[in-house]
Amino acid sequence: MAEAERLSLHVPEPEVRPGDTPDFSKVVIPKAGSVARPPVDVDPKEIRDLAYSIIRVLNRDGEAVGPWAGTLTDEELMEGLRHMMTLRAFDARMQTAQRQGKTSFYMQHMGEEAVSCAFRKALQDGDMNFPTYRQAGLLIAGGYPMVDMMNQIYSNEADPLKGRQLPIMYSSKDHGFFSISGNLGTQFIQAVGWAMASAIKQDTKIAAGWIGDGSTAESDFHAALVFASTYRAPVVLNIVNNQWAISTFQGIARGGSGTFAARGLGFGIPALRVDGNDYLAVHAVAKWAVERARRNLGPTLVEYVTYRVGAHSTSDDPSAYRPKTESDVWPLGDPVIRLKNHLIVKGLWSDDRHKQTEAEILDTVIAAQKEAEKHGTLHSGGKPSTRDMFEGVYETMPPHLRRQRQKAGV
Amino acid sequence: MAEAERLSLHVPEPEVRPGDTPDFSKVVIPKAGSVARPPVDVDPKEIRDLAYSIIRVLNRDGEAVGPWAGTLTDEELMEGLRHMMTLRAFDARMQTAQRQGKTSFYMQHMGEEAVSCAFRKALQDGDMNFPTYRQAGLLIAGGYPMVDMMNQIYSNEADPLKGRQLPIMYSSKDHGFFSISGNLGTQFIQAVGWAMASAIKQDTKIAAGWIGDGSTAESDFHAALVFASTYRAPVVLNIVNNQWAISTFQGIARGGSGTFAARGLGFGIPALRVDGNDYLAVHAVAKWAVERARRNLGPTLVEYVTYRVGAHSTSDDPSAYRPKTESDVWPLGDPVIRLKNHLIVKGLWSDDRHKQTEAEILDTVIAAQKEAEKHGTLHSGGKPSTRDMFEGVYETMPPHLRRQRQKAGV
Amino acid sequence: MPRMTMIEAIRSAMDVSMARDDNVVVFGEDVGYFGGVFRCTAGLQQKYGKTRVFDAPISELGIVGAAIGMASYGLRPCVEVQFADYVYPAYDQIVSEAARLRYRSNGQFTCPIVIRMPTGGGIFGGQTHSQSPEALFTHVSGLKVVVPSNPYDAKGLLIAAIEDPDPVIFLEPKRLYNGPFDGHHDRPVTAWSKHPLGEAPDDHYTVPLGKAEIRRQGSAVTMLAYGTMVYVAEAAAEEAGIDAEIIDLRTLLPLDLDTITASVKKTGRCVVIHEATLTSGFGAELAALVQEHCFYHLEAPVVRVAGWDTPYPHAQEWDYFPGPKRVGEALLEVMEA
Amino acid sequence: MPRMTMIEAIRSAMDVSMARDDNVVVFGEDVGYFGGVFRCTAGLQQKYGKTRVFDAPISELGIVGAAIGMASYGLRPCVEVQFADYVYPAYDQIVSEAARLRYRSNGQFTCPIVIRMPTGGGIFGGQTHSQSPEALFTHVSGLKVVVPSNPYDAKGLLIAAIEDPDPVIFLEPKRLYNGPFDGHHDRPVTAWSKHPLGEAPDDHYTVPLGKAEIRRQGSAVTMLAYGTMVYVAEAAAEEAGIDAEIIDLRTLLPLDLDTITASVKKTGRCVVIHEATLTSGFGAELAALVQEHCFYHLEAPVVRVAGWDTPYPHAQEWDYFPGPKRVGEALLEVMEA
Ligand SMILES: Cc1ncc(C[n+]2csc(CCOP(=O)(O)OP(=O)(O)O)c2C)c(N)n1
Ligand SMILES: Cc1ncc(C[n+]2csc(CCOP(=O)(O)OP(=O)(O)O)c2C)c(N)n1
Ligand SMILES: [Mg+2]
Ligand SMILES: [Mg+2]
Repeated sequence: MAEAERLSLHVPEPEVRPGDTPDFSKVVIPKAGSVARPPVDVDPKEIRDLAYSIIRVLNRDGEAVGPWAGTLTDEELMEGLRHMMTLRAFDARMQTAQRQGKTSFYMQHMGEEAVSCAFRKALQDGDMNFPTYRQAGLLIAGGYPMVDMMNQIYSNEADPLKGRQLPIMYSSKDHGFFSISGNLGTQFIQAVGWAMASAIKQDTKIAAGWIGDGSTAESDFHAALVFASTYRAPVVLNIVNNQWAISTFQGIARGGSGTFAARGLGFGIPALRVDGNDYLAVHAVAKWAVERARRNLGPTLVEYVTYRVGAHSTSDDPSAYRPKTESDVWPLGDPVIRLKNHLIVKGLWSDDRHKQTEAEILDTVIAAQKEAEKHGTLHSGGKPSTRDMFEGVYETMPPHLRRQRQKAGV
Repeated sequence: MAEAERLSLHVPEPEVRPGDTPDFSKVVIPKAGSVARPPVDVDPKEIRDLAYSIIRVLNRDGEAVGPWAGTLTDEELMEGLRHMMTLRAFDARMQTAQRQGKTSFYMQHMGEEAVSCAFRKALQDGDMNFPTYRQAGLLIAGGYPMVDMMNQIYSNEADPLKGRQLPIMYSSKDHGFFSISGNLGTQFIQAVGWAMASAIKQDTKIAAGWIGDGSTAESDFHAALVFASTYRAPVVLNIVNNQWAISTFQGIARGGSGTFAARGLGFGIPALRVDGNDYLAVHAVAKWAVERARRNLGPTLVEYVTYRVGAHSTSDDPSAYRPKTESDVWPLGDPVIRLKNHLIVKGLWSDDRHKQTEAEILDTVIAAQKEAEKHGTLHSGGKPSTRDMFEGVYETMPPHLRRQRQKAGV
Repeated sequence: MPRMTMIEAIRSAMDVSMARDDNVVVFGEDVGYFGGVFRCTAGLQQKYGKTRVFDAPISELGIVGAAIGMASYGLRPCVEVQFADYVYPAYDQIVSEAARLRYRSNGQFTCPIVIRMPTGGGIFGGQTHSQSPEALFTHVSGLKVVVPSNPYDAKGLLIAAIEDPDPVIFLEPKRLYNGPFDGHHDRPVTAWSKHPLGEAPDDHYTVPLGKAEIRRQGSAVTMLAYGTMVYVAEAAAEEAGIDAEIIDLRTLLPLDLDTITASVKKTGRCVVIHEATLTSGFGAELAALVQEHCFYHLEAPVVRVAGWDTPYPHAQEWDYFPGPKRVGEALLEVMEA
Repeated sequence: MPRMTMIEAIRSAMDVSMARDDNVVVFGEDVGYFGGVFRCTAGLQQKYGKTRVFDAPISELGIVGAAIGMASYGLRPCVEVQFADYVYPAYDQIVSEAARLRYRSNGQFTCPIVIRMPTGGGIFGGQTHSQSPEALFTHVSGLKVVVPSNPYDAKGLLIAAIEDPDPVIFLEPKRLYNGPFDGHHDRPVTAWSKHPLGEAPDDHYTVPLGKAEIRRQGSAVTMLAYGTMVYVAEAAAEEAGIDAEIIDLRTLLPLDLDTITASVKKTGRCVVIHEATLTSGFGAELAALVQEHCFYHLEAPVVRVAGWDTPYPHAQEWDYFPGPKRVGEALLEVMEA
């Protein structure tokens, strides 16, 4: 058999690696305002192209343009900026706290702040998110106290989760934030189940599932699409495509499909791609999808195109697998700067005001941190008790656990 | 909140249930010959419509028409008819044997014979199928001795699988037939792995995965599409949509997507639908997909539109969940009759010859059955030994199993 | 009292629970219109409507994952996995999610789900319709694991499981669905209609989780069994003419250790029986516990009789199955020790 | 002999195996270009090319399922699951497919795969980076289960596993990657470069599967341990001043029962130690076997020291971990019994 007729394995590789010049010229970015906004009850068949485009609102000049613009008031926009700035400041402090040994582990959101902050504002109280570890913006924008987040990160005596769970794996039912699992993907189908329950009870609440680009390869992603499609569950299924899954570029999970949003097409689920670094676009698309769900029109799949600027986690060093300056050339820019510029263009904001706000926010974060540290950090100060370790496995402690607790002397 | 604004759960239901008049008028069947035949190296984006159509070759008058016609010689067509008739006769005998208590369980192919019989003829020796339990045509058309199939069904002393596996869960490496698992779906990703191995070794062999409509909901289906898409594995991924998964109609697994083939679109995998009751169409599409794989162009997803005429298995009675006469009105007819008519139209066949062939085949099947029964049936005659039960768990029996075998006194 | 098969008892448990609590929902493969391949849910969709009883796609992961989401909303899903052999695709959702949700969220979210599944062999189901995977769940903190052996218990335990605030794995020995089975496969089987435990009230009652039941009082040896093996134990003891005390564990996790140790301290001997593969089966935990808690009372090693360490074979089903003969040999072994 | 950390030893095992056999391929999440989050595969892609060492999508099911297909073709895949805590999505493929393929096809198709995964706690990894799921595999006939405790063994066992004709679960105690750890988390840890077992040949050698190793000869009590717990056992015995015989099991399935029983018959006492949750852990099997085979030699019940029956907590890591103090108490308990 001639060599030419022999098979060979295709293994996708990113365009560039450390040492190469970063290059996103192959990433096609449609002009802001250029993608049509269909009615929410559109036949999914009519909008298959939205799975291959990118919905954008903010243009290069910082103006909000096109049919997806206009979902937010001036006050809401300023609040949005504040949320993103808060999340960024929070991240920076906690990243440092981890380096100082105050906790075991941290994961930041740098570059992705718009996604969760803007999405939260499209939800109503009572709706439920099933997040991954990179959507703390849902909590910040949802009014969850920062000090509680920190207590959880420090696993201290005031940790609402009693030291049982890893840092940043928050849970707050009251804030529509389902307990984060360390296992990728699992929550996606659970979001669909929650939404089905709401529909079974003829309630009005909807759910949102969250998953990373890399994690779409997990089985739970498929189960979620199958169930959401079959039972038309009132759920928004969010894929945060930040280009990386630890060291693995998105091409490994995406394969030959072009986009992650396209995964929805085979299920008849409307699939939209959106500029994840554009607070206004994220909000507009989220609002559209939430309205579809709320009006019992079924699920929507949304892919947020963004970029993970920081390391995967405090255990990771991305310079080993991608050019150090890659984030600088990311064509969708920085979500905070873009919203800031928009507010300046609108005459609502200024550089000075921005700096001042930054300082105010830092004060608030530091104050929260001081408050939290009064209750201890991972290796010093107040701790959850050994008893807490034995509680909560079941509602009522069964005899064998009681025996073990006794044996442990607590 | 007004009632109108409340959510409700959508639970898909088949159009008809027992007592109703069967009705397939909503099933859109394109005219034979009407679907274009793209070159095998077509850009998958260009042929997305093939996932929503049905490729057909045999028209109502029994003629082979259109661009997909002409992949088989007269001899091959006659051989194909013989294979399907053999499978049908085999099924009838084994179904009866089960009723007579000669085995515990049987599953027949009635109505679906064309799919596996024609597909096999598009493969080469050395290629590997990862089948479900409803593709025995791969063995019949691949020359696997019927008596070996029967020995396996009877779990007798000549059972090539030593009585370890359920009836009909065949395995024949030499015939390109991977060991059937009783667990749905698992083999789909294995087929992709086998194909990747062939590509890694720069071999020329390709793999074929098989799955039922209902089983596409399983996780392994997703894993298979992800891996096949990413590594462009030389594999043909076959979905046999026989409309039912035990008592569950295909709408439960398919949800809102219209077709199962459409699942491929989100992966950039070419997806074709084909008339599964049309031997010529199945062969033509299989040949196209096999050629793609062989030429290292990557995976193809094929949905065979067919109908499960019989019960799911000998443990099932479909009259409890679908109209008894539903199969009579199935718009794609019967694969045996359609190929027979085609041969008659071509002047290659006649009713008499058909009857005569039927009788000959029955004789062969009966002869094989007699031969097999010499080696015993499940509850009488020769049996695999208790020793066989202990062998083959590992290549070398570890000490604990040796102790257990001793304890069992064998 | 009305007579019921185990299937009817299980159906009645769901029926009673759905009637009492709107939040109970039932779904799984083929459980809706058709009523399940073993008919355990027959008639429920007609009675409670298709948004409370419905067919699911063939995705055990999806069924359990969706149930977890529903439970966190406030429902009480009671889902069916068609055979215990098919639970593995859902294993991650069960182990990593259902079992840990209460703990990791400090009780903000809970997971009151029941996962029903037919278990065990004896029906020539081969390796994929015969498995007994209980030990793969008893190792998982946060789960409860129940195996009933008769209609009365099945109904009472299933209602208790549905009302339980935590996730319950409910394993239904399929060989018992229509009648008790003592392992003598070559003899006719009695139907539940002829058996005292084939009686159960039509309405609501519970059998508490975590409590074993002494099926036969005896003084010579303690036999620990559950599900089908309870009847095998009875047959073996009778045939061997040994005055065995037979304990039907009913719940494996949490385990009724008090009843077990009281009995073994009395008899001084113990035989543990299960259908699942021996190594790392639940019998290992039982033997470990018994020797730990009754060491000074034991006159012989605790002996385990179990399925061999092979996949469940088809033709050799009765060589594999730990029937009365093998159990009887074990009884003699401990009595003579 | 060259000195190696456990990571280097594991990498060397794959390197040696890939050099000797073209059919060995390596893949998993982040194992290709980057070389794995624990760096176990660093440099291999450069050396053997990206069709033999590559990144996989985040689908443990897909990784194992594809490996099974490859193995049935004739390759010998050695795949990585990033943490043992994430193996459950692949559980069905392992239990229903890899473990049974040889048996159900009567040897026509076999499954020589190795599934490597970091296991165990001690790194403040919380419930999803700390688990020890070995008992969920030892119950599965058809699998082999290996847990090395030092670089020399890790390399030799991994080469043996890759060359083994059957599927092997290879659990790497991540707390040992860079040095032995005796459970005294508040004391500095020695590096492998200072430990006698941190030496291993550069080239090919094997440590046979199924053979335990006596790490310390002793006459007072037998301690059964594996992985990290070997060092905890050593520390506990030393601190308690008890002349314990410490057996490093190395392979859990198939188990080296002869070495175990010979030791317990000599010492008359036995303590079993593991990190995994107590109930239905592998210690249950060990205790059950020891009491069965050494009953008349035992002077005290076999005692198990293990993780508590809770999920692995974050803040309370050292309350959960069965460290030298708890093991020491168990030693005293059996000695005084
Ligand atoms: C089931 C499972 N497998 C593997 C991991 C290890 N892991 C943690 S994060 C991660 C990458 C996830 O990438 P992506 O989904 O793109 O999310 P991102 O981190 O980029 O937000 C991996 C492999 C895990 N947590 N769970
Ligand atoms: C993992 C798993 N879940 C459930 C089953 C039980 N089961 C056997 S066949 C079947 C229906 C399969 O339907 P489909 O995939 O459409 O194939 P068909 O029988 O129609 O050929 C079910 C649910 C199984 N064998 N494996
Ligand atoms: Mg990512
Ligand atoms: Mg079907």
